[in-house]
Amino acid sequence: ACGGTTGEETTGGGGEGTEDLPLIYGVFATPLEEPWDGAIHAALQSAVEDGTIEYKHVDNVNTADAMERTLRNIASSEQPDAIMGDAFAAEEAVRKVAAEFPDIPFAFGSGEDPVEPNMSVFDNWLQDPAYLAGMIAGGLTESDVIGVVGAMPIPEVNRIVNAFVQGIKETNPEATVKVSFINTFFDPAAAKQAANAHVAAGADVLFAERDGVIAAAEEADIPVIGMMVDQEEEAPEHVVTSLIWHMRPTVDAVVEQAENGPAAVDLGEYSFMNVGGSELAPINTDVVGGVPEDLVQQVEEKEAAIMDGSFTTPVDESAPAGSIDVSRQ
Amino acid sequence: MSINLLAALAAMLTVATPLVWAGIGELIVEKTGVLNLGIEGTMYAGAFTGFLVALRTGSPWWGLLAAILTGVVAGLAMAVLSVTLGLNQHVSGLGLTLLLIAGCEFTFRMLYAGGRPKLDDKFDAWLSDVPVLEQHWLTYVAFLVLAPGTWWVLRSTGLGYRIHAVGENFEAAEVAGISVNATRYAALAVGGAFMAIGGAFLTLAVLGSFTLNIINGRGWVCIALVIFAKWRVWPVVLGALIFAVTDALQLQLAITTAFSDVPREVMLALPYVAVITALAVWGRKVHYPGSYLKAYRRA
Amino acid sequence: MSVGRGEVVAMLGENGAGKSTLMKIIYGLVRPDAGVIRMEGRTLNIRSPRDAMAAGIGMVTQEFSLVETMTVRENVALSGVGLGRIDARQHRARVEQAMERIGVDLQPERLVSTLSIGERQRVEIVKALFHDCRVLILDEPTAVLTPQDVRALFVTIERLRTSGLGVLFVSHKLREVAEISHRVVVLRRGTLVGERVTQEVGDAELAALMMGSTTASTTTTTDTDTAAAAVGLSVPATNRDASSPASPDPGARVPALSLTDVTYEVRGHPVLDGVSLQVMPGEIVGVAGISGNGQTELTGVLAGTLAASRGRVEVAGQDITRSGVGARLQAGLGRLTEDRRGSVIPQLSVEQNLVLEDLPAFTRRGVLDGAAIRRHAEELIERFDIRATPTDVIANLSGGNMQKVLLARTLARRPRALVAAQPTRGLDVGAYRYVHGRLEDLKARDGGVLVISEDLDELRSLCDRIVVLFRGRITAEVAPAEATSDRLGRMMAGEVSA
Amino acid sequence: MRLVLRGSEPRWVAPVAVLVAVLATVVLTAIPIRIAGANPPAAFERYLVQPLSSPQGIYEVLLSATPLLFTGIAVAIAFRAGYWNIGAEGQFLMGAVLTTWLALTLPDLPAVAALPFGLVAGAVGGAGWALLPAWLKRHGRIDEVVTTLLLNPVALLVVQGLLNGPWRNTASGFTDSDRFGTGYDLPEIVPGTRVHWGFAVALLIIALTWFVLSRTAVGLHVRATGAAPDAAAFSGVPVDRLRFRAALVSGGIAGLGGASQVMGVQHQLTQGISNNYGYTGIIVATLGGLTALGVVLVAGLLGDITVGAESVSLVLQVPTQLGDMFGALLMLTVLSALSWRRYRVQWRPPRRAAEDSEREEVGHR
Ligand SMILES: Nc1ncnc2c1ncn2[C@@H]1O[C@H](COP(=O)(O)OP(=O)(O)OP(=O)(O)O)[C@@H](O)[C@H]1O
Ligand SMILES: Nc1ncnc2c1ncn2[C@@H]1O[C@H](COP(=O)(O)OP(=O)(O)OP(=O)(O)O)[C@@H](O)[C@H]1O
Ligand SMILES: [Mg+2]
Ligand SMILES: [Mg+2]
Repeated sequence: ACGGTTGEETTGGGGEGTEDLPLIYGVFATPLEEPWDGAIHAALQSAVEDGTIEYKHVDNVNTADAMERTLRNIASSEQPDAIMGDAFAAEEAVRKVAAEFPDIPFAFGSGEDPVEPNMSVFDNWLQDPAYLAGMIAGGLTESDVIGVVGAMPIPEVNRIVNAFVQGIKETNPEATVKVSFINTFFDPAAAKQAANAHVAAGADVLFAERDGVIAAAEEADIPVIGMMVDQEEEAPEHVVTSLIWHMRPTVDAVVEQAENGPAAVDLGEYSFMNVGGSELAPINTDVVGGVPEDLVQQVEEKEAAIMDGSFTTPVDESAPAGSIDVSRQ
Repeated sequence: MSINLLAALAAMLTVATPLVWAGIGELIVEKTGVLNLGIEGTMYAGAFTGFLVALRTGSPWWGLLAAILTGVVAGLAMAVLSVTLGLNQHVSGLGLTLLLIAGCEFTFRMLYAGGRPKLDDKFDAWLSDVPVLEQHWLTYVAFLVLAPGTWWVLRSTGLGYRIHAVGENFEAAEVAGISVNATRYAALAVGGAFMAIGGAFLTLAVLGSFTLNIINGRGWVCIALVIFAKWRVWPVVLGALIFAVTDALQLQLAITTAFSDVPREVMLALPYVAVITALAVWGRKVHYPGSYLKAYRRA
Repeated sequence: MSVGRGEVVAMLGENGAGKSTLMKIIYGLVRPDAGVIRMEGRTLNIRSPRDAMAAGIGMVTQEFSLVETMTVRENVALSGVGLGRIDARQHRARVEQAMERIGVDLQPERLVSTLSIGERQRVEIVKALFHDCRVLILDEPTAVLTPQDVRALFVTIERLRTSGLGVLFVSHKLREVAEISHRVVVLRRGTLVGERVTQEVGDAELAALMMGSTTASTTTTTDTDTAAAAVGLSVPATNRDASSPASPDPGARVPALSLTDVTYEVRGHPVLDGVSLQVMPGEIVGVAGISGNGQTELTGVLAGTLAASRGRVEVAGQDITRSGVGARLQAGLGRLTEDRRGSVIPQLSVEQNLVLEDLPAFTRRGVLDGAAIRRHAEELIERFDIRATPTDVIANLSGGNMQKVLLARTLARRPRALVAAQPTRGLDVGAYRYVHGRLEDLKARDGGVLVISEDLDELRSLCDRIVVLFRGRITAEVAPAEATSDRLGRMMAGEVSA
Repeated sequence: MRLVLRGSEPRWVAPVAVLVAVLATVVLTAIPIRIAGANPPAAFERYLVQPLSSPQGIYEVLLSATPLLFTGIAVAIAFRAGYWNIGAEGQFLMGAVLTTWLALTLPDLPAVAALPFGLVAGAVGGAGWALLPAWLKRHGRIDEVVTTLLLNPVALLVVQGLLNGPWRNTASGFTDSDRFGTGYDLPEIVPGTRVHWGFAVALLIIALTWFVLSRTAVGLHVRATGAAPDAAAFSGVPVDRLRFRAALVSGGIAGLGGASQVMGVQHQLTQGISNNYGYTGIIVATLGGLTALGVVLVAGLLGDITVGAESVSLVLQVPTQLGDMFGALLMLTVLSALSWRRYRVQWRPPRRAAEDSEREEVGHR
């Protein structure tokens, strides 16, 4: 263990008198401004506001060796009751430290399996709202071309894009979906250029899997679908809806582990729509061109089917092509 | 192949604009013999302060002004390090870039704690495009004012002669009564302002918001463009256009059915490969400014 | 010291006496620790060349201060133009006007990098005089000039003087000083040690003032002789025999250096045009010529920095036309080029520079033999009277000492043929004689020496034969005894029949 | 008041300058640290001292410094030869790529073969990536700054392309490679720590570099080439060939760094494998004066600050960017302070000399 770390310094603000609350430590590989980790951070903070946990965090831990060092440091000297974060690109480091501290629950965003006794995994399973958003996009397009700008073809993005395509197919089997990836989680300017290219290629509805696309939609004056949080405010006349990830159910599950002892479970289902882990933001009918009443109704019906379990969105994690003819899907 | 040429052209101009602003800023600085690797940080800081002030004051004009001031300050900081103190220009520039990026990200975190603030819609008039090529006015300024203006100043004014003399042979400049260090200070300040405008273009004109990593290596591309251009104005613009054309083309190709099976990375590498190829074809032996990377000290 | 209106004051002093430093102080390039400068009774506060220019002081520095990538006109424009627009046409007219006034004939739009040294200096003068200027400082203006250029310069100076200009003229050459100046001031180790009216003072007295004692010049000679003897003694007899096979029959002797039809072209234009020349062992051949007639290229082709387009170069019978530097050295070629600073690695030490061309001899199993290198350096420093320690960084050495290091490096390899371009340029009297002594030693040991120089005195006193290089061709050959300054000058200007 | 060149530099100047620089950095960063709600003295203690106060901490510092040792010495070698290799980043990545290729092709190789082959593959990858700019420079006189710089993003795209395509993780589908066979794990030097043999390899290379540069004929040629290429060519040094080789050696060492990182730390290829080590290597090399010892010291300092900054942000809950600010400021102030040491301040204004004082005191006293 890393000696000398004592943790005697406190941040000085208000944290006293919360001894009985579990301390959850958030460890993020990217800066908090990145939406994925931002969603986890937001959920943890909402738990703090609800008075259920005490929370500390560190972000931008961007190499595997730093991740391992940081986790070991936290586990050995900060007495956390649970550690949450994302393990992408540092899976081995996280699993190694988790094994060294079997009494502390580790819950990490990960594409791999949980490990006994204390390593749980979660992920953003947004295929449900993605499917519904696809239905809207399919219903709104007049040119029958829809543009998607994603980060990179990794499973969590692929399954969202593929579900989106399936949703389109339900309302518009004629459509073509153009998919481009900006190859980084983070380059709004590039995302905007990619979106502009879609518009130039005839797309009249966009899906902003990444930041930057909404600005392009605003300029082209076409509807766009947001991501992670409700982005309606960003362009009230253009954002028709957003895929929202609610991490709170996952956080609550981790808090339970913090209180009752660690477990090794896949927390992925806590992101499903029917447990409140994800959601389609209220449909903004004030959007340019409006949203037909029957389309809204169709989506609401599907939403209900998902909620009651009568419809399960297919999960497909294969990389989507750059230009998809929906009818052949 | 259904590539929309006009759209590609428009996209290209937008992509090229920050490169032209910052590239010409770097050109002016390098003409005096100073390599400003602080460009990436200066663009970043311009993007950030421009956005921040525009957000706080509600006026993009104040934002642009703030970006310009930031660029001037960053340029002067580089001047103190590399001109007055005569430090190694590589280290000064890289250090400045690190410092500026970290400082902006820190401030952003302290002010917005992970939030994603966005500029108001009331900037519509400012943000909207000028007809003809549907570009932002800063794009027109870059191509129609900045580039020809810089070219003219360097070619046919006393200031241009001075800059050239300082960059080529600072002892000769000193003998001719030109203050080497004052010239370098001025070039760094003005060049910094242009770099910062290039950065602010991304937040104020392209996105209307600020996100981390917004410059994403565009500053380094500018460094390459200036050498590629052999320290001449029009080739910088040309290089920026080559870069932008391939970048815009890449986006168009990626969603074109015929090309959608080509790995995207191949497409993304196009702009870099294009500039290297252009250099290999046209860019024989480069004559560096005579006082490149050298600090001047009077006896 | 002072300079009157319409007066030419010469300044003399050994290398490093402080002449340039004093001139730079007047021009604001160096800040004085103490002292005042007055002009017309007014105290000047000169902190930069700009102040000096404003006060009416112009200067041509010892090392030229031109921007090579700019044209003549642009260089002239540098001093004193504002920041604003420059109308090229109008400005060109003004520059042409100024040139006419000063008596200089140059094309304003030529790039400085294409000009010869003499031409560059004229640009410098135009630049200094472009704006009203009442005092002109010329720091060793003649060091690099041909007699014709010197003539032209003196005419210009005279013309300027009569128009009321005060001229400060720094030189090492007593003859020039006697010719052009009204008064002479002598500087020694930063102190003004004497001031004389030119017509009332003899060369001997001036030399004595410069050196610091009346016997200075003889002492120098003696030193030189001693050192020369040292070199001669230290050459092992066997080695010498092996390296220069001195055959008794002159007809059968192989030339130390032989050039046959050597041509060097730049973009189809011959800069060297069929040069054929032989230097026999034990002979010193001089190449005279106005700079810009192929001297630099000749040196380059021989030294191995330029590749001849045609022709053949042999050292002691061995063809080296296409050889790299290493093979040339191996063949027994020694090289001293006019660009001293371009022949050493400034950041490396004296000892490292001394062995750089002969590393295998100082390497054992790939590792440098530090002790041997040190011994070698100490020996050469001793032998060649170099004022430095082996570990001194060579950039900090004076010009004269640097030349001695180069001489030592070259001669230590016992070359059969030596190419020496401008071997004494910018050196003071002592060093000048010393270098000549070493070249004569080499000759005495049956080495062949080719001296390329613009200093006619040097050629006359040193050489066995003098050839003239004009427009890349060898146009004439004379014996030194017949080579009067006037005759040589006319030959250098292309009058073959002279 | 004015600055005057010192004749000689007293021994105490350099340490005092560094001390002043550290104090200046502390003062300058105290404000943001306060703003972030932390106690500045505690933060500074953690940035610099705390990582070095325990053996475990020191090992972590060494681990953090390891990739910088590789890229730092790689850049230093190239710069020494006057070849401006800005491409250590790409060469590092391609080293990691080739090692990964080997590890994925022959996953079951035993350690005796896997370790040397893996390292060699890394060196080959880095040198291979350095080949094109070096070749263009040698045969086409094409500026290497542009080509090496622009090949960095291309190398990253190669990594991304491989990870998105053929090398995608078969277990998770995420864009990182499969874990290497255990034969490729560089063992720890001291059991129980994470310092692996890559560190030793780096030190060995640095020692070798020092030896070659300062003690061999080739080294003298390289230094001559870098210092004054034309003069070196005049003296018969094969400048172009030396530069070409220095470029390849530089790339090879950077690639070895990639191999060391992927075999010693990550055990799989990831997109973030380089973490700007190549660019930081330029700082390490130049700040270290392009000397072997300098590279070791600066890489160590940066490793120290890296580890310290992590501990600061997790214990004091301040943004990680504070660590970057601290590091960058420290670097600039130290360099500034050291640049002053050749000067001293002279308070006396230039004296107006009396006409008769012929023997003025001039210069330094
Ligand atoms: N950049 C420098 N740094 C330190 N010392 C220097 C530097 N340049 C010159 N010197 C010092 O100046 C001295 C002489 O320089 P200078 O070139 O004026 O020589 P000089 O007196 O003309 O000698 P010579 O007659 O040999 O040409 C050197 O011995 C050296 O100590
Ligand atoms: N930068 C410097 N650093 C140290 N010493 C210097 C420097 N510049 C000049 N000097 C010293 O000042 C002395 C005077 O130099 P200066 O150039 O004035 O000589 P000079 O009389 O013009 O000689 P020369 O005839 O060679 O031109 C030199 O001996 C040298 O030692
Ligand atoms: Mg001298
Ligand atoms: Mg002088």
